[in-house]
Amino acid sequence: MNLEPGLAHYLVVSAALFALGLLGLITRRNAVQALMGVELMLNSANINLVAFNRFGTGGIDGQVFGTFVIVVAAAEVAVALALVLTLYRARRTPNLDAATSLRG
Amino acid sequence: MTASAFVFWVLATIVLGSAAVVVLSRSLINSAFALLATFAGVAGFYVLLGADFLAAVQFLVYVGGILILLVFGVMLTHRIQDLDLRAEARQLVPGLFVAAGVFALLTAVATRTPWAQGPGRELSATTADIGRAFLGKYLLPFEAASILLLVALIGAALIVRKREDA
Amino acid sequence: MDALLESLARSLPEVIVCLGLLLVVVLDAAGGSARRAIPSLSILTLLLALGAAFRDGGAPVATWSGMLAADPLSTLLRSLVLLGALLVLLAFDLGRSRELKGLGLGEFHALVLAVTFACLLLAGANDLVMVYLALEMVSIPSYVLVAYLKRDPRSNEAALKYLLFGAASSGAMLYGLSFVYGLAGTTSIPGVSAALAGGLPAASTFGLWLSALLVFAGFGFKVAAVPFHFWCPDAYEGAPTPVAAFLSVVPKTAGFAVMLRFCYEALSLQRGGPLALVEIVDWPQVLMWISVATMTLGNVAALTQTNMKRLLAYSSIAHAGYVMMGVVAMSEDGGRGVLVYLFTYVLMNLGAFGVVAAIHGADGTFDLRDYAGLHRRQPLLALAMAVFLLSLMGLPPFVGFFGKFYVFAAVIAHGPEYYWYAAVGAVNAAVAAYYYFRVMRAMVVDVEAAETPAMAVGGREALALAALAAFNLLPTLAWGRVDEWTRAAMVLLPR
Amino acid sequence: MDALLRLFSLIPGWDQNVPAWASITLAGLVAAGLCLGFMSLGPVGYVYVERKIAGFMQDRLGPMRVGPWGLLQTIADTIKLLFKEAIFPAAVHKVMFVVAPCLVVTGAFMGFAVLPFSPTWQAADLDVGAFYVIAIGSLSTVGLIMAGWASNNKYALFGAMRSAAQIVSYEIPAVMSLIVVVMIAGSLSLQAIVGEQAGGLHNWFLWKFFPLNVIAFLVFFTATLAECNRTPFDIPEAESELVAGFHTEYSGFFFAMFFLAEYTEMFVASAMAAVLFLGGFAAPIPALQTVGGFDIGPVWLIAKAWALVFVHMWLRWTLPRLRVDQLMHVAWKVLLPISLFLIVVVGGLLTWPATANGFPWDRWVGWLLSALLFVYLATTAARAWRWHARQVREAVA
Repeated sequence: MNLEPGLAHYLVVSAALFALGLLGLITRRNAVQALMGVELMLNSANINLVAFNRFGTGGIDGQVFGTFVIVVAAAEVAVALALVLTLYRARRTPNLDAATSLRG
Repeated sequence: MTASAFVFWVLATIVLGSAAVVVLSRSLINSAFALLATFAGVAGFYVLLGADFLAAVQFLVYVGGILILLVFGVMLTHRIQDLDLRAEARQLVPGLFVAAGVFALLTAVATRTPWAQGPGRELSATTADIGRAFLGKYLLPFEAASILLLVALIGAALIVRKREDA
Repeated sequence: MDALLESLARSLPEVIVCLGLLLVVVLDAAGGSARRAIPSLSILTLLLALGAAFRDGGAPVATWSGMLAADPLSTLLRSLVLLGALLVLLAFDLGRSRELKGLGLGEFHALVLAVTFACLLLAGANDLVMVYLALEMVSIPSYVLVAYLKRDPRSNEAALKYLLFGAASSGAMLYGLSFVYGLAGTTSIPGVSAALAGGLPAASTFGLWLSALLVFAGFGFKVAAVPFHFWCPDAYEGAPTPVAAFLSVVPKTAGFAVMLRFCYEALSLQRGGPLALVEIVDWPQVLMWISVATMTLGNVAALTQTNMKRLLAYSSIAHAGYVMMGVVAMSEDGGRGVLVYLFTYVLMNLGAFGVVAAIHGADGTFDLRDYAGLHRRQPLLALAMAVFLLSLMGLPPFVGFFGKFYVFAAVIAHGPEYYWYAAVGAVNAAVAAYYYFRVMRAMVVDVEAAETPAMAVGGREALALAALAAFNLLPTLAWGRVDEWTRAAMVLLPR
Repeated sequence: MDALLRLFSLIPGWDQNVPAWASITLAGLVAAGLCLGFMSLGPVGYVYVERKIAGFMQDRLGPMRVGPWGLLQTIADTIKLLFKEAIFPAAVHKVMFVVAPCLVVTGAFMGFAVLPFSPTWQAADLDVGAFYVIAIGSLSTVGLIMAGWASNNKYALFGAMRSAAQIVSYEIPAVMSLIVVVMIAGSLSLQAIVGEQAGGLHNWFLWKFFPLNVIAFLVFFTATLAECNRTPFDIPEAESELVAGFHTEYSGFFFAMFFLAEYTEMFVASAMAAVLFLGGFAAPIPALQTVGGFDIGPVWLIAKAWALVFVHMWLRWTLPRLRVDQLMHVAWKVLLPISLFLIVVVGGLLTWPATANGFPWDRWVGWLLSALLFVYLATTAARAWRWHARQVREAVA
């Protein structure tokens, strides 16, 4: 096994991070923890972007893309936490199972 | 094993280990603080990949912003005296299978695919380049992102505001 | 500097909407009597932007250093987006809405303009960065709009579900986009296309497949395609009706815009003639199955709904399946089918939601069973609803027919191997007819005269609905213009 | 680190016998050790000075008993503190209770890594230096929240949450006013920022676009004051409301760590202000830069930083504490608009040079906008004064 980190190493780590994020998103009942799963997914995609930028054709595009991803994540989390807080106010629990008013 | 390889494996262990804690821990607050290690580890990856500016952004926004927001979210949605906040999981076993499948699939793609080859970006300072990109090639997304932040600010304030004003 | 000025000139609609948005925010913050100007200001903004979008007729170029494409396709799609947003603001009497009573309207208009702005960007997005950013810019204000009803916890829950689904699918899409970037070494869509046209080693097929699938997750979420549709009925039910109407047309149009551009430009090759598949990745096959599943599931689920908003939500899912037929056809005609369908869908779906909102405004109900005797209580409303439903069904004199006609024709023209696909579509249309007729039957069912007080509908709403009903018929008379318009729009592909 | 490496190579045979990675590691460790020593011994002096200043301002003597003029008082106190038992209340979350102060200290200490003491005395000249200092401060915030949470005490938790909210809010005006300097210098590297200000007092960024940068400096200083949780922004540890804030449950060595972190943050923030606006290690008069051929840049930087630390202390004993809503008001409605305004104006002045198109932009536009800014500040101050007067009247009535 080649220990020297190359592109594939980063991609595998990012794949594992993505899988963990997905696991958190689909198995956690708590909305905040589901959000943490989402953040892990976004981080994993960002690792990909930066790694491709480093080992690929150069330029700076991947890193700029990554910056935009971070900005979007911040905006998304702000709105998401506002929603979780409101859910908590109405139901006194942040668990998604409690959100049952809608037939889904 | 060179120094960078050593750092890589240490970081990979930190990132994946803490991410596993984030996802699997039964205590919500442990998850939240494990996320700190994940974010910091990812920032370490960025440094290792020569993206110093992005690493600083990651630290500033993820650790200084998003993580603190999430911790606030945890604290505000629980009775604060409970030290161990239980967060139950549902369908953990099927979830594990799905995640393992996704991981296998992505790993297969990651290792088998011949990615675009090129000279790569040598490890050099990126701040000036990123600044030029923001105000040059990426001017439109840069400005659009500011609109996005404004709207998210308005929206979040609107949602949590208790008072219904006419 | 000249490039910047040209970009600004070609993006005049975006600039106008953006300035309007900022002005609305400022006026809302100023408070007092300034707030009363907001509704007219946003309508004026959209009108101006629509005018600017119509006037844009320059040569197809990539503006903003390749971020946006200013070509006839984006012009037409931007016009559709603006038309949808404008009709939402005109057709719904927000000030008198029962749902929105007591909630400030300043933020509402700001958010609608923000979504519209993002949809305009999405309609022309020509770079993966722009695709991702614009898609999220559509999503985030949409979550807030769904959560607008503060007194109703369902609104908040719907928004939370919408957000979690959205975050998951956009995360998946981002991962796919990062793979595309890794494969092509560039984020620009023409660049991706060029890289793929250069011929990739066979080993990358699997990677490309997976990337395409992941990217489709994001697009599928925006257009509410199965299996990314779960948010849709909940979000429509929890959201205020005008928001549901808005979400069902404007972001959907933008979602199809980006899907069309990504599929036809990045994932297809044009070797001097008709579109060809890139390498061995048979994405139309994937989209076809998604499309079949979407229309079937949407229609079947709609059969048993009694809440009108949920019914229209499932119907809108089914319609997404039809629109996708045009993308799957992978031809110029298919692309035109998508455009025509989207155009007609704006007119008919907004009308249907408008009637639902009007009835809720008068009676406070979304339940289909309460529609009984509508033809007696408010004959004009019933008539308008009948027009919209027949149009949604796809019956000939109404515009809805043309949408279906174009996409089915495009699919059939593709060759015998798609005949069964068209047949599935046709069966689905028949199933859909059943539940649309169910609504109509409910409206004309007679109930005791004592239970049928006349229903009061605001003058503005009546006018808007009458106009929309007329628009469901009128274009038929001058179809040549519409046909020509869409034909001109699909000349984008020479690169 | 460069200086250390050069020192090492002065040792005969060093370059031949010691591998490069070893000398780099050693240099890094020595640099870190120097900073750590500076940082951990600093508070001994600061506390003495602070108590003396407090005494003088309140017309008393301050510590006088231990040693001449009480000089040994803080040393005695420190020894007492360090030998005190670190109490772990029964209900605390053990791991986080210990990790939290470490995080806070780490966050404060890591700022030292980029502080330029002289062209060569700098641990690392990062390309993102100024940004790094701000980013690394987030670690302290997370540590504070962790401390508040782990203490399992509502006063601690409220203190921590207030503190986090305050730091996050004030970070924005701090970064915005920092951007003003970054725009002028055209670099985020602290070395480059200081380099632009070399050559005497008149080159300091404080005077650039007078009086715009003075305002930027005041905004930055105020914001960092709040970020250090110092009076008048010390609500997170308001004794009358919250006992001692997030460190209520801490005692002994762990309490000392929070103490250390607070004084270190104070020093780093003041040194950053000195670097950004007061020329950093550059002497006010070029002739004073070297003494006997030896660069005394570090002395200048430390002197400037200490002068600002003195202002911190001075303010503490002069101004009353703000209320939470007033605190947020200051951050979002006063400092943030001012700093945004400054960015626009300074950016404009930089883009259109003084005589572009034969028009003296800086003189006309710059002064006009500055006048507007002053009008805004004056009206804000007048409003605050009127409000205060009304409060007093109502209290009397």
